[in-house]
Amino acid sequence: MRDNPKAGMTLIVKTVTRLTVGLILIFGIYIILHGHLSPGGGFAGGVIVGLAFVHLMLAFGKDVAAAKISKNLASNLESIGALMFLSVALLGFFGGSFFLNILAKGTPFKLFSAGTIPLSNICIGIKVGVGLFAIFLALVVLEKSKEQE
Amino acid sequence: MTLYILCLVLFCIGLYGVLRKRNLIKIIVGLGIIEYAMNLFFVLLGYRFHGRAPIAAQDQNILNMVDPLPQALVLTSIVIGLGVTALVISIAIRIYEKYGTFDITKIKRLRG
Amino acid sequence: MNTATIIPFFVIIPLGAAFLISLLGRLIRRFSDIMILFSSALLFGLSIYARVLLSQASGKILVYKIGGWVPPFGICMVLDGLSAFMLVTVNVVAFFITLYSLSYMEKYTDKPKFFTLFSLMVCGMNGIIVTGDLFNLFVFLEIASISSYALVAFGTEAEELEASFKYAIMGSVASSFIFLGIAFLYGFTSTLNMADIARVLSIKPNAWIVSFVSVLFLMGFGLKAALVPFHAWLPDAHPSAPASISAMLSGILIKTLGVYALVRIFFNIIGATHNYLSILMFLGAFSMLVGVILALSQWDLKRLLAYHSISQIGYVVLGIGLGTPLGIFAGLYHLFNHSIFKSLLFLNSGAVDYAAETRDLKETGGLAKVMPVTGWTSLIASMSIAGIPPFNGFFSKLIIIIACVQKGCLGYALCAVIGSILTLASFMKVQKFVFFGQLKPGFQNIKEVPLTMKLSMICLAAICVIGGLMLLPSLKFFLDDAVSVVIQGTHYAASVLGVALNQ
Amino acid sequence: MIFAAIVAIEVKDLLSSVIAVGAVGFALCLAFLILKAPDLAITQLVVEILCLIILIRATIKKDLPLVIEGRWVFNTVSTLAFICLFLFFAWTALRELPRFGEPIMAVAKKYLSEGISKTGAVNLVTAVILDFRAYDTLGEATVLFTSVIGIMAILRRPGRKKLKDMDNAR
Repeated sequence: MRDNPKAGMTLIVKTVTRLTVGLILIFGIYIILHGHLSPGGGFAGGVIVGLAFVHLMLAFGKDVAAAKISKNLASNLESIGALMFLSVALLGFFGGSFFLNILAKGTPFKLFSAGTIPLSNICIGIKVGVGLFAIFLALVVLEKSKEQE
Repeated sequence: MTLYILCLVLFCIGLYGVLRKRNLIKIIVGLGIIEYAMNLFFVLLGYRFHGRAPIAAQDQNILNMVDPLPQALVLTSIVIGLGVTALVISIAIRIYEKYGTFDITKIKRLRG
Repeated sequence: MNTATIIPFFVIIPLGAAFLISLLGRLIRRFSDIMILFSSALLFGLSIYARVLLSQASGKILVYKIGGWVPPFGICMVLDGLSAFMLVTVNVVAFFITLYSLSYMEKYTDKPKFFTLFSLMVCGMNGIIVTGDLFNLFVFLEIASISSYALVAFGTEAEELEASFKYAIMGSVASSFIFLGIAFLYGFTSTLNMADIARVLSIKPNAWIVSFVSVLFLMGFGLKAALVPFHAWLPDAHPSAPASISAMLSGILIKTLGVYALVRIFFNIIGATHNYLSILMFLGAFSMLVGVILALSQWDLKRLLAYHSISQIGYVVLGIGLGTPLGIFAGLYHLFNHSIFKSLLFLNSGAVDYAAETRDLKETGGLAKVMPVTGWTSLIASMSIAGIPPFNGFFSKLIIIIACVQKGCLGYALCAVIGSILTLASFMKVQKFVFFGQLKPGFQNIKEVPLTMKLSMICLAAICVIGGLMLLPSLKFFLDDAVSVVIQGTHYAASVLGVALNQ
Repeated sequence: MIFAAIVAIEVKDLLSSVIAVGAVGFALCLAFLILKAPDLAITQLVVEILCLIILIRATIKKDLPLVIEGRWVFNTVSTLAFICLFLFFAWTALRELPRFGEPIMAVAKKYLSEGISKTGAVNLVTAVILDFRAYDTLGEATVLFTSVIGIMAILRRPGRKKLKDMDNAR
């Protein structure tokens, strides 16, 4: 994270952000992975991951965050997440039916259980997180280009 | 019963905001309130007295959980609401850029 | 694996196409064009194949259980006569509009995004048609409507944004009414499967709550279908959109989201009683007259067409509201015909806009000389919408009027006749000011539109001409199956659940 | 909550209105917790934060006075009359719903009893949305995808090609 004193908010905010963004990301990923065991799931976790990036952008200005994930990469990742979810659904055809949960169910309460559910959660998490970030980036880029006009 | 009615009152406040306010952001706020009211109503329908959250624990039997189905549906509906709100806000921002105002009495290039 | 496996592909194909286009559309040139053409052609073929499969199936109904869950617990997809009919209508029109947009959308930037949204819209409509679950219907309804909000604003000009905002707000309020209705029904019956709801409702004593819910649904879907008290968004949204989207909106979206959903819910779930039918008939006749009278005074070509959409939807709803087999037959037949000729008319207006850069009736004139294909196809479409004999619009309107007379509703029959005459008058005006008469200076050297646009207009015009043939006995089964589904009403529940459990 | 909602609608300043709607959202989040829906509470919380950030960015520095136009009284009265009518009919319909706290749960009983053994997921809400009703979730993901693509389409510039570019393209 290069520091550009002109963009973004004050030093205090930046320092705190630097400390917390990693934590927020890890929390989001935890929620995604444990979606079938505890409250949460792909959507909530995905939104949290997206919020981590939004947080970064608010504190450091658009350029730092955009350097991490550009707009094109964001929308591509989103399409990939959606396609992955669709292919998890299509996977069911091997078992004979659309959306059939074909993987082994495993024992309950373990992380690797519940067949395709964690997979779907991961796909949704990627899709939602990146998608929300893309929305925010589009809004900010619009305001920036307006100021330049 | 009273809770249901209060929830519908919230719905009506949102409706009033959408129908009567003359400001784009206020209309969006009203839309948001309508969505909250609907979600709350659906969850209220699934509540059971002395119910437990629908997550099994290792040491307890499944007894008297609240209805998980409305919760799943409301999860879907929250996300749909987010999508709609974001889209409408982006349209509103573009409108602001073109007209320089959020006031719909000043935005009437189209005839009804 | 059985024949019902075909059903989910109506959703998977457009969805996959949308994701792929948005992923690869920017990287590979022409990819989006090829992909969208491929997927819509595939859907077109598949919908006709599904219709053939259906006529071989026992009981004329196919049920597909998603994830292998038995209906009230999982979601099931249902293909019966009515949904097969709607699928064919939607996919035929969507295919020709795709063909048309390949050239037309050169005017706008960012074609891949347009085709992504277009594909999602088709996916939403197909999803609505094949689903057998009430909440799932709501979700796909939202997909179709959100993509249409975005598509209306696709040009990002001031008027387009304003129309889109209006449309989005009214559409969201409509969706919230529908959602509230679903919530009430869930609280009352504690199930979401349409067939199961119908079963529970037929057991429980008929109650106030059902009337309340049907009023909610009537408001919600009426807003989506632009019946008259709720029509305010349509004349703004339809002209503002790109022409191919106006054709989609007017041709099939309002029918799928509004009329199909209304018919499915009122006839097959709640069970139509006399009161609902008379409300539907009244709304239909009212929108028919108001729409056409407002249309008479318009000078913007697309706005005029938009008001005619309201009026023609009125015919469809009137026909269905009659509740007799002949009336429903005529209503559905008119729905099909209207999809064809109204999308053709919007495509014509788009062609005029594309070549002459104006849509104002006062500025154009004599365009038939320089744009013969557009001129002649629009003549066919106008005669068809106005109900002039050998074209398809004539037959369906005639049957609606006959059905009215049969049921003894002479007043409504009179309304239909008056509406038809006024339609004729307003389309005479269109033909006179746009395509015939003096060729205005400045339009001397405009060219005819590109090949794909011509091709799709000619094909749609051909369907208009031969559409009357659908009354022949050999092709009539196509409509008859749809009518019988509506007539049987709540018998739907028994057949769906029966097929699902036996599989 | 209702109080905050009324404030949100009626207050003159746009920014305070947005913040008031945030208060409604957080109250809703608490209500979900009380109603034993932790999944929803988490999702509502994060979605609320995101909405607020977007809304505040949209409204900041863009305040303007409200105008009151003619026929204000008539419009308000007709709207209120409609709402009263709506509430009355809703009340009559609500009497026929099962009493609060005692839902019928015809379908849901099966989810509760067989959910864990059939799907292996302990969180039953997840089991419902990703297994029993996974098709809905596909639709929901698609809704979000649609709105993202739609927003990017709306916010792109320029919307139409200039005439010059078109002639070059031909």
